Amino acid sequence: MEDARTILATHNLCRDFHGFRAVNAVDLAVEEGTVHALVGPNGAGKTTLFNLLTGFLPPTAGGIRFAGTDITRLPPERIARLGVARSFQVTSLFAQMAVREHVELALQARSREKEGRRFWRSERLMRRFEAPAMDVLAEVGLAGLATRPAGSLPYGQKRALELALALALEPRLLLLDEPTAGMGLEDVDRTVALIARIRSGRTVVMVEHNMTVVGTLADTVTVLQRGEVLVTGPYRQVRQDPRVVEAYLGADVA
Amino acid sequence: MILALVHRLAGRPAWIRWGLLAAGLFLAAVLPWVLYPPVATDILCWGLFAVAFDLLLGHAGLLSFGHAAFWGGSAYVTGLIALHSGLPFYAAVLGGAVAAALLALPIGYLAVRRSGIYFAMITLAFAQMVYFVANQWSAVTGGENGLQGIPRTLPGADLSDAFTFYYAALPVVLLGLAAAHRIVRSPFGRVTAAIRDNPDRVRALGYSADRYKLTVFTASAFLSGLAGGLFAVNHGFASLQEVDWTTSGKVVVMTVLGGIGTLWGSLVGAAAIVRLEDWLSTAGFEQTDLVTGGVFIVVVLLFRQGLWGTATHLLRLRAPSAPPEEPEADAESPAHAGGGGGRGFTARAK
Amino acid sequence: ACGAGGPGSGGGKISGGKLTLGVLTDLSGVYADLAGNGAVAAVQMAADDYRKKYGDKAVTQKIDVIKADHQNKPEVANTQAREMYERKGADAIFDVPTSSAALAVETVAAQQKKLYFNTGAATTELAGKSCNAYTYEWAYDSYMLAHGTGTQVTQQGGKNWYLIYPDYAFGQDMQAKFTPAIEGAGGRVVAKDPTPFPSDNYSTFLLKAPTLNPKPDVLGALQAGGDLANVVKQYDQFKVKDKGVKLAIGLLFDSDIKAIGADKLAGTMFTTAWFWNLDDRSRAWAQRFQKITGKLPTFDQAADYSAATAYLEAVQKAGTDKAASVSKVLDGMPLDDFFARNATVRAADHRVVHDAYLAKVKAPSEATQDGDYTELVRTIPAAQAFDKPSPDCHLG
Amino acid sequence: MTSFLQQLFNGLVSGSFYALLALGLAVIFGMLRVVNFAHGALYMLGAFGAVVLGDDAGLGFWWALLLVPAALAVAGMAMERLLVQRLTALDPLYNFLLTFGIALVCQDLLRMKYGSHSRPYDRAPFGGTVDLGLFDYPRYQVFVLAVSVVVCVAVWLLLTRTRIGTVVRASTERPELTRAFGIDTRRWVTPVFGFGVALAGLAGVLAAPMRAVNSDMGADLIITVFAVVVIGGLGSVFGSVVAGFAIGMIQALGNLYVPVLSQTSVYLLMAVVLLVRPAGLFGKEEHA
Amino acid sequence: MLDIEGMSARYGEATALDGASLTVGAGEVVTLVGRNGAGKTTLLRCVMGLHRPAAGRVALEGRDITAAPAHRRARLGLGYVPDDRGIYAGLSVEENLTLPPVAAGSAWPLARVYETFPVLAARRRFPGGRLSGGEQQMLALARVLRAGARVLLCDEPTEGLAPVTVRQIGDILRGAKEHGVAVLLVEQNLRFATTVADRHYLLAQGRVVEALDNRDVKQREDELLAHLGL
Ligand SMILES: Nc1ncnc2c1ncn2[C@@H]1O[C@H](COP(=O)(O)OP(=O)(O)OP(=O)(O)O)[C@@H](O)[C@H]1O
Ligand SMILES: Nc1ncnc2c1ncn2[C@@H]1O[C@H](COP(=O)(O)OP(=O)(O)OP(=O)(O)O)[C@@H](O)[C@H]1O
Ligand SMILES: CC(C)C[C@H](N)C(=O)O
Ligand SMILES: [Mg+2]
Ligand SMILES: [Mg+2]
Repeated sequence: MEDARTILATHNLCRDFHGFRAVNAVDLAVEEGTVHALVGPNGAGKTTLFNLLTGFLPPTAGGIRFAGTDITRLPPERIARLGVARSFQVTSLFAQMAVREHVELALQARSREKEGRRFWRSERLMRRFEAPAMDVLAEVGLAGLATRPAGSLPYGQKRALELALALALEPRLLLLDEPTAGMGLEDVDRTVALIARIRSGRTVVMVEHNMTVVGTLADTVTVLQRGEVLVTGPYRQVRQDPRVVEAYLGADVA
Repeated sequence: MILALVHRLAGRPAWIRWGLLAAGLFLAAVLPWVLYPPVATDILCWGLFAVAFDLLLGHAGLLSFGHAAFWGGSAYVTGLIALHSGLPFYAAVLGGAVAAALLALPIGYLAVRRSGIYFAMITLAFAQMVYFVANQWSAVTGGENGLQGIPRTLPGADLSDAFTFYYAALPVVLLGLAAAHRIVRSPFGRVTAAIRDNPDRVRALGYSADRYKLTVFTASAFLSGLAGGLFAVNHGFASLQEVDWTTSGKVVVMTVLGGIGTLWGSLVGAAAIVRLEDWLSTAGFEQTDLVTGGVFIVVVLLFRQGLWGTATHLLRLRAPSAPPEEPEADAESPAHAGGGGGRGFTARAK
Repeated sequence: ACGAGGPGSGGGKISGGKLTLGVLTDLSGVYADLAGNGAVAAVQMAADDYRKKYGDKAVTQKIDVIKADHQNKPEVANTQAREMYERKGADAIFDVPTSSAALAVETVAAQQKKLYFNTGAATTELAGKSCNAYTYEWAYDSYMLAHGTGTQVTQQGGKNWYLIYPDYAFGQDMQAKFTPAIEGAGGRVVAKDPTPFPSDNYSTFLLKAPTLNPKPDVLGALQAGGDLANVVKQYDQFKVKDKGVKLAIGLLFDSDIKAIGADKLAGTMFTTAWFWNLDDRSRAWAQRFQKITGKLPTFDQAADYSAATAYLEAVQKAGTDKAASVSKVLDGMPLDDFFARNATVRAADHRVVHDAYLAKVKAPSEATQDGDYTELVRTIPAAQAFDKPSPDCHLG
Repeated sequence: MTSFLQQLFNGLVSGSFYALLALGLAVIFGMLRVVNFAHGALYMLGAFGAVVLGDDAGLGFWWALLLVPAALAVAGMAMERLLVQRLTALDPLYNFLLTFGIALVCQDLLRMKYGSHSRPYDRAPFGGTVDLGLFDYPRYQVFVLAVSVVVCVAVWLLLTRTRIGTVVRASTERPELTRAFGIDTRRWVTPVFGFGVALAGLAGVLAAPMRAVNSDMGADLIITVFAVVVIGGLGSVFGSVVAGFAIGMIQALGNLYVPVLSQTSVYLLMAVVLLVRPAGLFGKEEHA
Repeated sequence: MLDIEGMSARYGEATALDGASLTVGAGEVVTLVGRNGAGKTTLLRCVMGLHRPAAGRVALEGRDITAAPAHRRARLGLGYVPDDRGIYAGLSVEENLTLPPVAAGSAWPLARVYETFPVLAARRRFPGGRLSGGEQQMLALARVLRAGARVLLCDEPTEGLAPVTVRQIGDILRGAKEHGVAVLLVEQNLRFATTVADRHYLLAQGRVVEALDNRDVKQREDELLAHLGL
């Protein structure tokens, strides 16, 4: 399964919670440069799988390779520095921090994380990130809100900022957990367009319940059910698979 | 360093900032003229301690209930160096602060993995251990009796007068405050503030949150150590009180009174408490706990922004046309925690 | 009178034209009853009596008595002593009922070159290793307690001892004095245990006491204050007395007896520097004291009166309040007031040696009035009551 | 062997107090997310209540056992209504600080009125010893142990077998939402706080006949009890009680065999427990 | 059943609701649609008594409840599914379910809840905070069903749910309707809304700008979508 174009691969990945197996023997191969959607019923283990991939949870068994490196038990920050960025299903921002500062923080992390540890330097050092941060914000449509505290943003814009943070890291692999959930239609469309734009040159793995979004963006779809991979394949093929229809889509969604 | 006053009041016209800076320095310069000099020096020590503490609580969101270990640990080490080496007191104090930082490494390593009430409890536990060691190892620490007669050595200067000593101690404190300010207003400070609000998010960006927390913990311990060492030299004395948990409690009171997360507010809180205690004891009022406790209750219930927070709040109201030249200032969390409404600290109890 | 209050600064020979007596004591803590405001009252009485006695001939009529609380903490004592001497112009400090605090004050006294009269603290270190020319030890010390109670109880047949002492400076010092005293009298310390300080649970040691081999005759409890109350309460509950182990107490003040209840302590032997019902002279002073404070005096408070009186007399004689001159008068001075009998201010170490008393707690039925707790067993003559001057002491 | 067992028994008796106090703390923390720093002071008030009832009103131990916890429950409810409740919506550390202040004030007020010397209490309901087979033990101490065990079990049953626990935890986690489910949160939370306080009072009354009653008796104890609660698992009622008894026994044995560690042992244990099981022995690790 | 008249609400100085009026009849499902920030959530919170409106009144079965505290409203038969799901992280799934006291005859027995949501049955002893996002959403809905309600206020109950589950929820809401329950549903998913609802209110800037029935919606779908997107 794993070949030269595979950037992310898991092997027999398992995770238990007090005897309950949330992720069960998952073998996943994500090809470089593709958008790979992860779908499945609620509680199938999608978020848990994300947490395993990004180091927020240690697996009970199995291994993960990213771009040829074994990242199985690395802490989240190490994985992030290897070029894996994620957004969170539950919006996860710094309520009192200005929008632009969020992005600056991410830019600094990417460029020279060590610099962040220099507590004897002036924060004026961070001015360098101002312009690039504004560029990223412009890309997600938040340029006008650069100085607003993130906590005061409406929901849709918070989700956009989540995305901006991940983008600012210029990751090779972008993991998006339900990027359009709770968004109004306009925001959904904008987000889809955005992802379509940024996908070039990188790999995206996303969890998404909105089938329209999946259909528009995904090259490959993996369906999870009760922690196991039910089927993997191109969107068109997967959505017609009777098992998928039964377990996930529901009978007459055609 | 008191330049920070300036940033704290960002949005004010420049002359107000410089005015405040000048006022602060002026106050520091004349303090021993208006106050009993040993009390003035106490204000310096406790002020630095409270600022160091706020660095951790207000800016990294970690409530330590064991900071007495660093203040007191340094007091002992400073005392021992001064008593046995004959080095200038600056060296002794530096030695004490380094010792406090070294002590903070293992404690911090274990404590920063947790947050909220657990962090408070772990630090309290380790501080209690330091207390019992200081108590039982009386051959070195003097046990119950403490270390007595710590000298104020400085070649070429006679520091026996409390007035002179104040000016000898002042530069150390100013340097410490400058360091605290720089830490908060550094790229590092940005990261710790972010960690306070949402550690997982910061890790996902590629920062190792625990290492940042450990660094700020150690830095806070170092500055607390500077303060504790100076305090020991000021009193010629290091005692178990310095490592007692009530000392940890006292620095919390000061910071809360000054305004959590305001940094310079802690300085004001410390000055207020030291002054109040001095006033009560000279007035022969015996119920100091009653007053401290009362202050605590009132502040927590009614003035959670603390003195500094309330003051800046009022100032802000009175000068409505703040020039928008520094737009990010308003949103910036660490700097404005105190000024910006009744927000609490974000140390969360998990 | 702030800052340097050296001689001459006030015109006459008395600095500032007045004398200031500082009482540094425990005003709010566990020793507040045995010292505290009673100590302040005692010093005030001494000042009033002095003024009355000398009238116009007094070096000064202006005598201020000031007080401060050291909360039994050495660092507070250190600050307050400095404050008293420096900021409030105190010429001498009295009382200080905690060893660690007293040692702190002693250091400050030497730095400030002002006098300090200790009455409340037990440690022999004050007139031993840490002694200095400015500090006088007026009332008692752990040697006196050990050689009174330890020796006497052993000689009366309590050969085997089990000592429990609180694990801090005072307790360790007491233990270190009791052990040789008991052994010197032909007894034996079967076991000794440090107990956590402070503690409210002594069951471990009380249960252990009768099971030791050989079985001890005496349980020597060297705790003080609230800890002592705990020990006695639990001694009573565990019926240790019924198992043949008597109780002896290292240091017992009237205020302790009141807190514990005289019935629980009846018959217990202890050593004291003085008690108010000793004789007519003592009773007369005690009644005056009671009229002022509403309470009967403890030996600490009596010693404060005695020390303050001696100090004022010495100032009168020296004609100045300069510490060195006053000290010269005091050194070697014989004393005989209602508190200090057959007494001398020993020049070698500034220890005041005087008669001490071996006493017993009266059963409540034998008491003649409220607060009458103590029955004299034997007077310990001054020469035996205290140790020889310590070789470690060099008055600088 | 006998002496070892005796020690264990001693530990159980002193553990009775840890358990009762930890239970009250755990009820209050588990239900209201408040770490009640004033718990020690309330324990002290309980003991003083017994003394004062005896001296001033001539009422005996049994009356005290009934009246004092009841009075403290009322005081606790007032405290919750007037003070604690105002801060529940904020970071729990604020209530920690508030109760710290309350503790200082309580202690000093008492000291003002009664001084800090210990007060005698001689109205113990029974003296003498009972034969426990291997050794004799004071009857009163055995009584204390029995009361403590019964109360702990009863409270545990009350909280696990009834809805009270669920409702109160819900009320503190999301007070507003809980009201939207038809539950008048204040009617539940306030009595529970009062109940936790009453437990401290009960422990205080039980302590009066066997311990020195003075204004500092609670302050000395509370830090240890904090450690007990952390070891057992903050908010875990079961864990607090078990840890209370266990710490009592460990300390008793420590006193005998390694006196140097007798005071540090609790904290050492606490540090180790927190490293191995961060949420305490019986605590559930909560969601971040 | 539920009458809302002239409801206005503010957050500080910002106006979130500006005189919105609407009614929901017994056995009727009514949706409230509108862009992010239109004031939908605020409206539900005002009805539930969680936010104090600046003006306006609410009546339940003709009875004015504008001044009643939230818990009284719940007892009178209002059931609420909050937009953030409102799961108690510290309570187990079953405790979450059984917390609200039964308020109306339409209450589901616990067995039926578990039958309908087998996922919840499997996790009944788990702390609520550990559930996946979608599971929490199910729990929030299951909870009001268990307590029973005469008027259901649901704030985006299908957010983050798998298509199968969304369909299931449609069934449930239709079932409730048959039992005479009035449902006020906030929904972003217009297509789903038309499958369950009888009528729709379009909310914009705190005001009801249009009231439509199902046929209108289907006919004007594109236009409406454009409006919502605008
Ligand atoms: N920390 C945890 N402890 C216990 N169980 C957990 C934990 N995290 C997740 N689970 C369980 O593991 C299962 C998978 O959860 P996960 O969050 O991965 O689902 P998901 O596929 O992302 O679902 P959704 O689409 O609803 O977000 C769920 O049943 C959940 O209850
Ligand atoms: N707690 C709050 N403080 C300040 N403003 C708020 C608050 N909650 C909501 N608002 C503001 O009130 C307006 C209405 O918000 P509301 O949450 O009711 O909208 P909504 O229609 O539910 O949006 P969404 O579709 O995003 O859930 C918005 O402009 C929002 O920014
Ligand atoms: C009982 C006290 C007056 C003695 C005191 N504890 C001391 O250390 O000397
Ligand atoms: Mg998920
Ligand atoms: Mg909403």
